[in-house]
Amino acid sequence: MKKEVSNLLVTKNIALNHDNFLIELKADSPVEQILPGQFVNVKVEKSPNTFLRRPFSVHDTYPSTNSFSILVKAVGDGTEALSVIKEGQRLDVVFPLGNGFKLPSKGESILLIGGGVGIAPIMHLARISKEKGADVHILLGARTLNDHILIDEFKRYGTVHLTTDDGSLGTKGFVTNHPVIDGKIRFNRYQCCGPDPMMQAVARKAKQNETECEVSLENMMACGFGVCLCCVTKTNEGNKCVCTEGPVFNINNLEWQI
Amino acid sequence: MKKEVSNLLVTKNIALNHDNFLIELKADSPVEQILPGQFVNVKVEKSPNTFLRRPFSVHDTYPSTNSFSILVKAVGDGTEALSVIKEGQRLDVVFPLGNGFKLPSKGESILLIGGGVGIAPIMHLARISKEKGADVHILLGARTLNDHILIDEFKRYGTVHLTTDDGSLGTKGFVTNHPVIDGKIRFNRYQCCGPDPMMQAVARKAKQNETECEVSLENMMACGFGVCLCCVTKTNEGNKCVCTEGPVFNINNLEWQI
Amino acid sequence: MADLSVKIDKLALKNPVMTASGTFGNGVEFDDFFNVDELGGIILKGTTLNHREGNDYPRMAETPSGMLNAVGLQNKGVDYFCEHIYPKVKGYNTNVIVNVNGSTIEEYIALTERINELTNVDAIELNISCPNVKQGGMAFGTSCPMAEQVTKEVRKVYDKTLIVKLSPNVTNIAEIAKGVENKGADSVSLVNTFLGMAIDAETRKPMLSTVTGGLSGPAIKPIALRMVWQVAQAVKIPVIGIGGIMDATDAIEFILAGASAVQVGTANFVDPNASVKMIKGIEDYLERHNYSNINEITGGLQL
Amino acid sequence: MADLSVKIDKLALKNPVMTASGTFGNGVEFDDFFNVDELGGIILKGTTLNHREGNDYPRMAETPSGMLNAVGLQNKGVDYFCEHIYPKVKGYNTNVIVNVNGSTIEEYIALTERINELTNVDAIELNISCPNVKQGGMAFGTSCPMAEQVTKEVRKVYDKTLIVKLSPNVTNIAEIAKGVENKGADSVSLVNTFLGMAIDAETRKPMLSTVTGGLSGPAIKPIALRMVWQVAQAVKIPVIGIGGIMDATDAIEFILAGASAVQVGTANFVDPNASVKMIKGIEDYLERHNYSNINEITGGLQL
Ligand SMILES: Cc1cc2nc3c(=O)[nH]c(=O)nc-3n(C[C@H](O)[C@H](O)[C@H](O)COP(=O)(O)OP(=O)(O)OC[C@H]3O[C@@H](n4cnc5c(N)ncnc54)[C@H](O)[C@@H]3O)c2cc1C
Ligand SMILES: Cc1cc2nc3c(=O)[nH]c(=O)nc-3n(C[C@H](O)[C@H](O)[C@H](O)COP(=O)(O)OP(=O)(O)OC[C@H]3O[C@@H](n4cnc5c(N)ncnc54)[C@H](O)[C@@H]3O)c2cc1C
Ligand SMILES: Cc1cc2nc3c(=O)[nH]c(=O)nc-3n(C[C@H](O)[C@H](O)[C@H](O)COP(=O)(O)O)c2cc1C
Ligand SMILES: Cc1cc2nc3c(=O)[nH]c(=O)nc-3n(C[C@H](O)[C@H](O)[C@H](O)COP(=O)(O)O)c2cc1C
Ligand code: FES
Ligand code: FES
Repeated sequence: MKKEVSNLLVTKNIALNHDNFLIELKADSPVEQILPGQFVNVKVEKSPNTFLRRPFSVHDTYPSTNSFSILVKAVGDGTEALSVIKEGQRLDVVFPLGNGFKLPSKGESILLIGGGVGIAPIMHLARISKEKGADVHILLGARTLNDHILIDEFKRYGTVHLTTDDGSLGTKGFVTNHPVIDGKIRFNRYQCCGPDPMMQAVARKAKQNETECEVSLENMMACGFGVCLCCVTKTNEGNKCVCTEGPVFNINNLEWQI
Repeated sequence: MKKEVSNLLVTKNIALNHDNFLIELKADSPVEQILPGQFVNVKVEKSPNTFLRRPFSVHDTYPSTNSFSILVKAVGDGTEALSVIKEGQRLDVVFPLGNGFKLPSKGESILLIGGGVGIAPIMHLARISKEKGADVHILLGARTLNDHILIDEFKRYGTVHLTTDDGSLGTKGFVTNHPVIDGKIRFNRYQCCGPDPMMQAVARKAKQNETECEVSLENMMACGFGVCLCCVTKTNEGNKCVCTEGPVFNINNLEWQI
Repeated sequence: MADLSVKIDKLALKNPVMTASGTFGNGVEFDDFFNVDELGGIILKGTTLNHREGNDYPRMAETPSGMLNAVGLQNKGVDYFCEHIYPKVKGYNTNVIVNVNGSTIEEYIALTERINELTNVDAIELNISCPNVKQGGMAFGTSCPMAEQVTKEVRKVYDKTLIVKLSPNVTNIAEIAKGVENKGADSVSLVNTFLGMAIDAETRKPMLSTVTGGLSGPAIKPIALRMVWQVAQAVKIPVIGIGGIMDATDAIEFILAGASAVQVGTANFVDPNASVKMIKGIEDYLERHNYSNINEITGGLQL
Repeated sequence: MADLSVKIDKLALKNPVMTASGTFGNGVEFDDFFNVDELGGIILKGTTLNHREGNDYPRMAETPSGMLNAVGLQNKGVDYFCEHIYPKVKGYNTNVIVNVNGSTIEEYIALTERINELTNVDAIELNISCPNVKQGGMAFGTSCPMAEQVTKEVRKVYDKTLIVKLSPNVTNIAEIAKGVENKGADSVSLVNTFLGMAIDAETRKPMLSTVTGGLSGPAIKPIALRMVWQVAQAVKIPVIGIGGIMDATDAIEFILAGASAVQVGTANFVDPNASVKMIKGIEDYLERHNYSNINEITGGLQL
């Protein structure tokens, strides 16, 4: 799909909890072609400390209304300004960006792992994977019960497994402590988005279990479309731009010390 | 009155026409001590191109509610951001600043002249002057009928005379073309706020008519309280800060070529 | 419609808007957004003789109205450029300019000779002002004798238009501009980034892997504009203005200060269409002010 | 509560927060807002031997995340200072420092000698970096030999703490810092403003009566921070960080980069209480990070 800069209409902004916001945007072009794992780069207006755009994964697409959503966690000035955007306002968005996750073949079993706001692209990936006929398992980690969001929505597309750091919901501990990851099912692939330490722990599990593994990186970006070379990660073919050759990487290509 | 930096509650924001907004602010301290002609310096949030505060004359004070108002004309990013501020929001304001107009003695006849958004401080001055027992005449100039605002309010405090550039209301031409200025009444004082060319024309009339004349300047300001020395105007005692030794000056002290 | 065309030495530009090296990739990344041929010229990403991996991540930090970068001239070297990138850009119907970087004079020369072979490269921009490499780079741009020497040597092997890109990290930029003019530069472009730094107070670590990096964006515009004004008064060759140019108004300011053309850098990140929108904006300005030719306002600051 | 006190040569500061010359008037203008005694020190408005009217209006222009000024050292001269201003400020229970300006070495000396007579002035800040005067000013700060010479001569007539304020408009600020250290400076403060310029595209006129002026505010912070870091590594005397410091986080960044104390400038215009709030913010930071003394983080950047 051709990249574009568009002034998109905000059709919804739903506060999921105190710091997570689901923002729906109506595009002019068909959104079927946005791939799970791709991201968008948003200009934040009226936020004096937000000079560059801010990147967000596409959370899901809604082809019937030419819309897609992003899941924004308010962590700083830019995301806070976005969190209060109202239905009817517009956002200047560059999209779609990046490569996207590998899509499963029919009958494959996949484990999609999301931690924190890293669950954002997992929804889109889960839905498309289910449509492709995969056996979809979704493992979500959060700090506490109250940080878990969108569980019912995820359940529509696969079997949901949960962990919390404090044990208030699901298995206590990190996602890698959850039994599903070492359980009966031999997954064809782990696909993961979350904080770096979590993705590295998942990558270690993948090595142990000899399972293919993709991770989605969130390096700091200036442009988002491959011209500034600021967002690089080390790969076995040298520095690669996370914004164009990622954000999704097969862990075999990364130079992670795991 | 001691200067203060306060986070004031916006109790009203009324659009008077497409570009003039009357914003009412509730203070914590009694506002009786704000003098006509004094101004306030407002921090504009969420406006990336507005780094410094923006100065506005006090339009009027409402002692019974500890409130005062400013009249904002939207001319750039900062004033546009202010124009959409909502009741219930807060504004960080430094006030009161500057010296203020000379107040009349009982029985004096004064002509208060406002052009464009320069009418802002004239309301406060008119009300207080009437309270002091002066014979208050108010001469207001604007481009067209539609640019004239608050006429009924001004009428409460004095005899209102109007001019428009295009003759759509009142006398056609500039304020200095209005017959009242050369008419029967020998004014004790002209007091004027508006664009520089208008104030200079008024100053010329004042010289001709041998009438005392005060003008309120709007030099660009960085601090507003006398520490940066950016806002100076030439006087016969050298450069003076408009923010502390003005904004109101007797034209006899200014080095205007008139 | 006003005539926007300008000349930089032998280079004919259909309009004064170019894009700055390192902020426009190789142009092709913008094909999705607009027709790159509409621009006055494009300066490709900084090229070196040999492959360079650049600096470690993190390479950028946002700062008030600007950003720091520490890319460090990541590129695949001139051989790769000639084989893989040149074929993609040589068809552009706009001036294609290569940004040339060396850590020694010999490297600058060798690289220039290679680029000289490429028919459709209309000019080189000699980057003597990169703050993000350990060797060479800014050292050439902050010493007048060194700037002169590299210009002189490169001039010997290059006949097409030679633009020298100046560093703002100097006491007297006009002196260096005059120096390179004397040694044969056809034009000077300025400014490159300012050496800056950012610290994360919470972690107590620098925000860039290299500690210091190059500051760009609107934050630097007032300083860049002053330097362009000073240089334009000091030299006779055309000056290309760079530094925080975000829109047509900014571009006009540089042109009034004496720039014959401008380069759009960081703005490309904030709005991929910034450069092409700027052309339209300049047209509108000229029309509104009743000028028929952009040259009428070049250096037209009213003192 | 953490110990915030720092020493700058003989000067004991109760905390590292001072206010920058030309942005704090004579301190008394802030009496309405807060108790000036709470500050580590105040640097008074730039003083010259003779009365100066300063430059013509307009003297300021807003720029992205910053401002340009062209005040030009307007002040009533040292006699007036001694007679009318000193009596008002000598009672402050904080370090009162006079910012000393000359257009010749003789003027610097004569002025310093006068200030030396004032018992309650604890130090002078030798301003060799004012970009807004035609003679002297920045010329002293952009030439290493001149900076050294003026420092050396003033040192001869002044025994109290001598702070030299450096210009950022140079290729190598660390070299100049070392130079003035060698000639007897007790401390260096940096940076003064960057020479910049703004143009009104609509009127085609400069925004300042003087065409160029001094850039300050957050826009310059990354460059100022880099310079403080470089200078702190080059000299042994205490460094005072200045440039775009708006809040406690900014102050901490300068301290981590090696500044013993900081000066708050343009922030005073945006929020008259900025400096005093900063003290509280630094306290909170130290507490949050379990430090008991500000010195524990001075120069504590983790490389
Ligand atoms: C490809 C990609 C996809 C992303 N998807 C999502 C998403 O779906 N939902 C979501 O909420 N966030 C996502 N992020 C992270 C999001 O971009 C940052 O949280 C945001 O840019 C912070 O902006 P701010 O102005 O609120 O915070 P700032 O004030 O700029 O920073 C606040 C904190 O966030 C950190 N931060 C800033 N930028 C980034 C970044 N690019 N990556 C990681 N940390 C950063 C800063 O270091 C700082 O600690 C994604 C990032 C990338 C690169
Ligand atoms: C003492 C004083 C009292 C004032 N009282 C009022 C008032 O009661 N109501 C009102 O609407 N305005 C008043 N002004 C003018 C008001 O401060 C400016 O219109 C405002 O600062 C513009 O801000 P902006 O960000 O919207 O415009 P900008 O984008 O900053 O500028 C837009 C245009 O306004 C001009 N401008 C900017 N600042 C000033 C200034 N200080 N004075 C004059 N022109 C300026 C600019 O040159 C530019 O042409 C007063 C100014 C002063 C100094
Ligand atoms: C990410 C990035 C990479 C850059 N790479 C180069 C480069 O390779 N060669 C060069 O001469 N300048 C390079 N520059 C400098 C720009 O070309 C330009 O001179 C500078 O950014 C100032 O302009 P701006 O403020 O419009 O960005 C780079 C700038 C940025 C932000
Ligand atoms: C309006 C104004 C006037 C100034 N006057 C002086 C001065 O008289 N002497 C001096 O040494 N520095 C002067 N400065 C420079 C400041 O002290 C400070 O070095 C500079 O503004 C950078 O700090 P900031 O970014 O925090 O403002 C002045 C700055 C401004 C903005
Ligand atoms: S963010 Fe610019 S290349 Fe990736
Ligand atoms: S605005 Fe600072 S002195 Fe008047």
